[in-house]
Amino acid sequence: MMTMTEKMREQVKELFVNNEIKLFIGFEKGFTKFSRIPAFAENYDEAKKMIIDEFETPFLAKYLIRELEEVAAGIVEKSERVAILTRGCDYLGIRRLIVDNIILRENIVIVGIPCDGLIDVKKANKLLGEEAREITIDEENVIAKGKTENKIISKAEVVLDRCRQCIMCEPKESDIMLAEKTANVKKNKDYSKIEEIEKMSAKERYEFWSRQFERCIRCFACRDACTACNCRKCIFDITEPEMLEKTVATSEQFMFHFIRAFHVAGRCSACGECERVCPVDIPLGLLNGKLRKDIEFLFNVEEAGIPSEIEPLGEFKLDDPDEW
Amino acid sequence: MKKIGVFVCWCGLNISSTVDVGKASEELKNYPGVFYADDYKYLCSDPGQELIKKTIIDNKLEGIVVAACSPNMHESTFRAAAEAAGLNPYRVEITNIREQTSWVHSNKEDATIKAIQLIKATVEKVKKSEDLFPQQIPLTKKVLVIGGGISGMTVALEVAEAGYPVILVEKEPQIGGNMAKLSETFPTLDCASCILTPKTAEVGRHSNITLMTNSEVVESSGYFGNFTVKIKRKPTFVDWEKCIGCMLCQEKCPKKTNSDFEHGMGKRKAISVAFPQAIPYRPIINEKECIYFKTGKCKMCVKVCPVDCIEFEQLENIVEENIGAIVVASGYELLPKEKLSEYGQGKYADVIDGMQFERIASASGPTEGVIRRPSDGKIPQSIVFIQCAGSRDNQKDRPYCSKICCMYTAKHAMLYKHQVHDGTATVFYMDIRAGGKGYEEFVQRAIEDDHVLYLRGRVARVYEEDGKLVVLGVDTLSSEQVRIEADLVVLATAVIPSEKAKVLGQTLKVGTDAYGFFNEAHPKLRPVESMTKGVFLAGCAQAPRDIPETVSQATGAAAKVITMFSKNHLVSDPQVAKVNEKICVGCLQCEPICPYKAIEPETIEVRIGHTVEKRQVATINKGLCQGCGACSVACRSGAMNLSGFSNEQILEELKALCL
Amino acid sequence: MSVKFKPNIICFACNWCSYTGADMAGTSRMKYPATIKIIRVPCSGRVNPTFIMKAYQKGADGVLIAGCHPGDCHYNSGNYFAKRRFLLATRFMNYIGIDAKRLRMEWISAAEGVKFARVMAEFSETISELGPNWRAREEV
Amino acid sequence: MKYSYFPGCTLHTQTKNFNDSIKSTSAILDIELEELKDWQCCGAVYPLTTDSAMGLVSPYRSLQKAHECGNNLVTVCSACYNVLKRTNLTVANDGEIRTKLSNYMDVDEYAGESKVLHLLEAMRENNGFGIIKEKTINPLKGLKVAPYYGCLLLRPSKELKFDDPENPTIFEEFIKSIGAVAVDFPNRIECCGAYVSITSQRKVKGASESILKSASNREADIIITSCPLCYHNLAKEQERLEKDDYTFKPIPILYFTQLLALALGLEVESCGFESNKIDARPILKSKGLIYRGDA
Amino acid sequence: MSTKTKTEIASMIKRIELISGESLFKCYQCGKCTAGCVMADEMDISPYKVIRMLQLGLVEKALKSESMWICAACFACRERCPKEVDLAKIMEALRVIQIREGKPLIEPDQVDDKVIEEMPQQGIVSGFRKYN
Repeated sequence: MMTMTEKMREQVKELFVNNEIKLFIGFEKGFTKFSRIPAFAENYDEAKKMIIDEFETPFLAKYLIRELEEVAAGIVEKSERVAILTRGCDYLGIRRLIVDNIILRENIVIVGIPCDGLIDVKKANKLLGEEAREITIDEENVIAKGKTENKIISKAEVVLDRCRQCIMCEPKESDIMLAEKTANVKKNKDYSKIEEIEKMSAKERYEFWSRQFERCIRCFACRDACTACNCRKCIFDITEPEMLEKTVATSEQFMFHFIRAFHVAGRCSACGECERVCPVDIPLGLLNGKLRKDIEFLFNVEEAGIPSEIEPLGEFKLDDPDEW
Repeated sequence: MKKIGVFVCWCGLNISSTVDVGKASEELKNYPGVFYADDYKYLCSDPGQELIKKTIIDNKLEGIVVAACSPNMHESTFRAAAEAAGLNPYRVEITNIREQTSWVHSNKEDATIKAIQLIKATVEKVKKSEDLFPQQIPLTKKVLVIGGGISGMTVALEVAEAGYPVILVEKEPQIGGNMAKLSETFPTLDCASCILTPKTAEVGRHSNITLMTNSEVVESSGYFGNFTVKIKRKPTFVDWEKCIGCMLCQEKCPKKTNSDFEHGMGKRKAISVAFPQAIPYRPIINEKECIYFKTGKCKMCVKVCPVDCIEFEQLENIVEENIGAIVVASGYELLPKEKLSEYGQGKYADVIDGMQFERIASASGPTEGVIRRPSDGKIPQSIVFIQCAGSRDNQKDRPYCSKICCMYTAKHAMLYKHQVHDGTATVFYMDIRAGGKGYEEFVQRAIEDDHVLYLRGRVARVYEEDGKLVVLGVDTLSSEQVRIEADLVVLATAVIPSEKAKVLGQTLKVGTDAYGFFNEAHPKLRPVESMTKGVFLAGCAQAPRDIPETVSQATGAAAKVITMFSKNHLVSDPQVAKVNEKICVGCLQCEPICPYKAIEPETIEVRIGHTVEKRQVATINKGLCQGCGACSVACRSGAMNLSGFSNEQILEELKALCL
Repeated sequence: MSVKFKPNIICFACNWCSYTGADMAGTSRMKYPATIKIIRVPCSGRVNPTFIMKAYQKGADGVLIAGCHPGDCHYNSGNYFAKRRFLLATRFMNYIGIDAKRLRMEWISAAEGVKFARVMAEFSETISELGPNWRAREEV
Repeated sequence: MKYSYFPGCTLHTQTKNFNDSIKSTSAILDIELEELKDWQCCGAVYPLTTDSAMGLVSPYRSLQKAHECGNNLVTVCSACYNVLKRTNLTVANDGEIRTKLSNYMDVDEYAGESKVLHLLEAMRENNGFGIIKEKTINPLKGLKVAPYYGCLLLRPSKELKFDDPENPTIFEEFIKSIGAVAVDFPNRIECCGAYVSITSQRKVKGASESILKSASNREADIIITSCPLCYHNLAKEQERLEKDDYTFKPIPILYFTQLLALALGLEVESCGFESNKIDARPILKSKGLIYRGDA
Repeated sequence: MSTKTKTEIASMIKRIELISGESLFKCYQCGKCTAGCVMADEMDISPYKVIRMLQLGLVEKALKSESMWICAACFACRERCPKEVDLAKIMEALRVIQIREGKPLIEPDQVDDKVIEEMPQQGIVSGFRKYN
């Protein structure tokens, strides 16, 4: 049987040979053994280096803005298309961009990958007790090779936290699917951490978030990584009106995180990329998750993470709850 | 830094007794940006206004704050004064230190502190104010009236009389609508055609009215003052220009068919005019029934026509019209009997609805006004009227009251009793809603003088047994079950909007409620306007109502149109939304929020360096926007803003108040 | 050292109902604490949740949003959108540690001068009990 | 088509002729009915209270079992149909009750995935009436049959979706397919008085009598039903009418499958006419539909 | 005269609403239920009136009535009710309240042997489910 990587190469070759795409976006090996970084191929040869495996990867959807914005705006030929490797979470990001009229669906070739959740190398290392030299992954297990001993760990134990809360295991629709298998990771809406915070007293909550926010260096990586943050000019970069002042103060951090979270309220698709890119590990997912949770609860939305044409805050029902 | 003037009003003792106005103006003098500050006894008086004007001119002020009474009182006064002094009126802001300060607080110290803070905040707001200019919008002084019933005709006549051209579009071949089908009208029992015919005739000959019957509006674009509509003119297969209305064709046509106008109670020819007083009095061929259309033979009408006006090959055509305002008067229909399975689902010939009863009671109807039952033409000896047939019924998705049934049922029962003196008429009702001039008296007359039996209760079932209709009802006042054997049952079926109302709503971008009735702009204060500016509502298109109410509402709608047309161009309030195209990403999340559909996507071209970039942004139709600002909150980047209440202004005001 | 805490409360009032309701309270000479300062907005739907956060940051102890009763909005739907936003915002602010009691939303019609005065008095009392807000407030 | 079959208590005891005719006719019509193993009483009435799930236990068990067999469930008794179908809907829509029931009975959760069908519905689904027409050897020409629906087949219509509750047609279709004439009598949808007769037959007099009179007014030769309780109440009322009202001519009441059996050409003896309270054979004979087997 | 206090009555009403899952206050007494009820003739209080009594707080009077025992739960009322009130459920609630208070309509030994013998099993089961 062909591996997904092989199948991808075959498909990409065909796409380039038939002149169907100008660019293919996928992953290649990064600087360390288990890291994966985005890769861009303008022809088949360049695509040969790309791989698909189950190590943690960055989010690709946002690169589509750079590649396709001009096409969507009609500056460049409409026919130009970009193919992109797409997991369920990427798909939601792509949908977000389409719904927001940033890019056009017809310019994208969705190359779908079913996904059971990606592997957190840090967790594997921890279980092994040292930095793994080699990690192999099969259907159910992860085998981490250490200096002297190997450890077989069940996949479920080392899957990334964000993948545990996955709301879409494979793209809902795709142009090419690289594997038939539907993912078997169960949808697991887990708001338990948020509920824990909710149970704290106001003071505790404030102190908790102060501790988190004080670390923030306002690098805006969370914003840059997010597909829901697709404004032409971010409100934080605008000086008139000055929503966010430049002072380094707790209050400004609160302001920043409040605005950021609210700007993705009803738009966040729970991909977890903001949390992944945060250099100081602020649990942004707990902010976005709270909003999703409340939207689902208050407005009777089944899954707030799935982009819809009209956002939850862009509509209302006459029987919305009355209690504050 | 702008030069700002501050005027603090004493309002006699109204303000000055609780707020230390002198202290306030003193303190404001030293506030950054304030070039001039003073207090005065009555700013709204002529000398007060003169003071303001003079100060603006003398000091070349770039903005002023008037701390006085509520802006609802004198904002326009002070803005006008500023304008007279050459200052853009939107650079004037009012601080409310009377209604919201001096009158509601008793501690002078607190009130003064608050007043000062409020004034400072307003100064901050004015610093961010901009010149705003009302926009002039051109206006086509021509109105489109959709629907040729009593409401549409009323609007058309009123507007035409005022001297403006009217296009009246009616989907049927003739005007008159539902009212033309009525026998007599409550509460006076005067004959409907007697009062309607003069109106239809006037509409037919009025030089300002262009009548387009057998036509429908299929497309609409533009905005208030400047709509472009496309009207589909369905083929009549008769050249109406040539036709002289001799009706020989109708006489000789060999094909009889059911008449829509008679609601199944009577017949018509395949080529015919619906009724003798129809306007225009011109025949139309029913394509589905005509023998020629079916078999290619016959052409009897062609043979007899003296002016050679039959045109079998006529096609529909679309005409385009530029108009300034639209009045929707698309009327109503009755809930089909087929929806009422407990009352026979339309399978019993002698269970009829109110409109069918009107036809058999009408002097010009199929029975020439003799009330005969449809099945065998017998005069019914026992007749049962069932009110709320489908109305006030959640099961039938019509929880509303149809409003007219109580009255017309009383009328029906009366008409019946006037004809068949020894017959029995029974009415099942739930509540009698006879709120109107002479209405209650009318119902009482039916009960007292004509001995119509009113039973309070709903009917559970109607079925046929031994050639009689059995009505199973109840009289809840005596709590007795009632079983009546009737010859004829009349259902007062629910009033529902015209079948095509929803589609028409979408075409005109006017919202309808869950049932298809058009939504008014405000339930109390703007009942004849729709949410879309320049589109007005009249008659049952908006909600069920009777003739007097329809006529008053139609007259109101006409007045609205005439008011609009009385100006040479329209002026829009400049305090509306605006888009910063540099920032707008074109995601259009603002679009669904706008209640006026004033936001639309637009492709703009921007030059950046050497390249011209095209991209989609949101644009505001300043004619439609009413300035609520809901869109500005939906905009994450702040590209959408509201003039007069901009993000900058509110934030500055807020900061100053928080200190 | 027993200076009574005087809270600083910002009230966003929609021009058509609540602002006019506030005028009504004034015309009827009803009394309420001077702790409340009104910002006039065209519609409660104009109020951006960010404004509230900004208010806390700049020193407000409580924020009140007053709009037309559901179904009475001058712009038909603005208050419904506002309701959604603030249902969410209140919970979210509470979640990051700012007491939900400090934010209140009320439907006050132009005729409800009495209600306006009562709500202002009540809310002022609530905030006085809660004491000054230091959370997410800028250090001066 | 293969279905699980739920006969219900009465069909297994008092009205064996109903059950037998179902089995013999469905075999001819290629409707494979596999009787559910260890079925138990459906409870006869669907519980109308919200605060007790006990009444749902028994029907839930049957439904769950049918689902395990992988088939849709067919039942014929109107009461069983009403209870099973409504229970099926309840467990499909109400997760809380579902969990409660499964925990209580310690079985896998069943969320109403299978369908509950009345035999008539099963027929309607697969062009059964067309097939019946084809396979009818002995069309019951000239026989005026009054279809009595009763309440439990039709109502609540929003849940059962069996037919139009005021103007049902499925029995009429059936009657047409066996070559007989359907008598349209208005009271076919009214209640016979149901279980109230357990306290006193007198109390259901009014209800039952009007049904019978309504059918007799329309000169029905035979009344058909699918509910043993309706059958009982109507038969008891006929007994009384016969005694009190000498003008009243009793009308034989049959289960609809008995007529079906006859039409499909089964032996008269196997149609179970002998167990009916009023013998239908004389009238059938007078219409020339049977030639022997009269008692 | 009622022997119950206002709060007791209110709690009984609430209980009826809870057991039946129906709102009593939706009913506007159009009488359609009664108009089509085949058993109404036998009842001492008409079906629509039973609800009216409950709306008025006359719970005891309603419970004393025989109507609920006459109701055959044929759902004709529910089928036709314009306000979508399930009267059969309210009747059931009244029965259930009586039964739970130990006041069933019949005890097994009160039923005539002949009835048991003649009645179909389905009838007997439903009779006892409703009345005991």
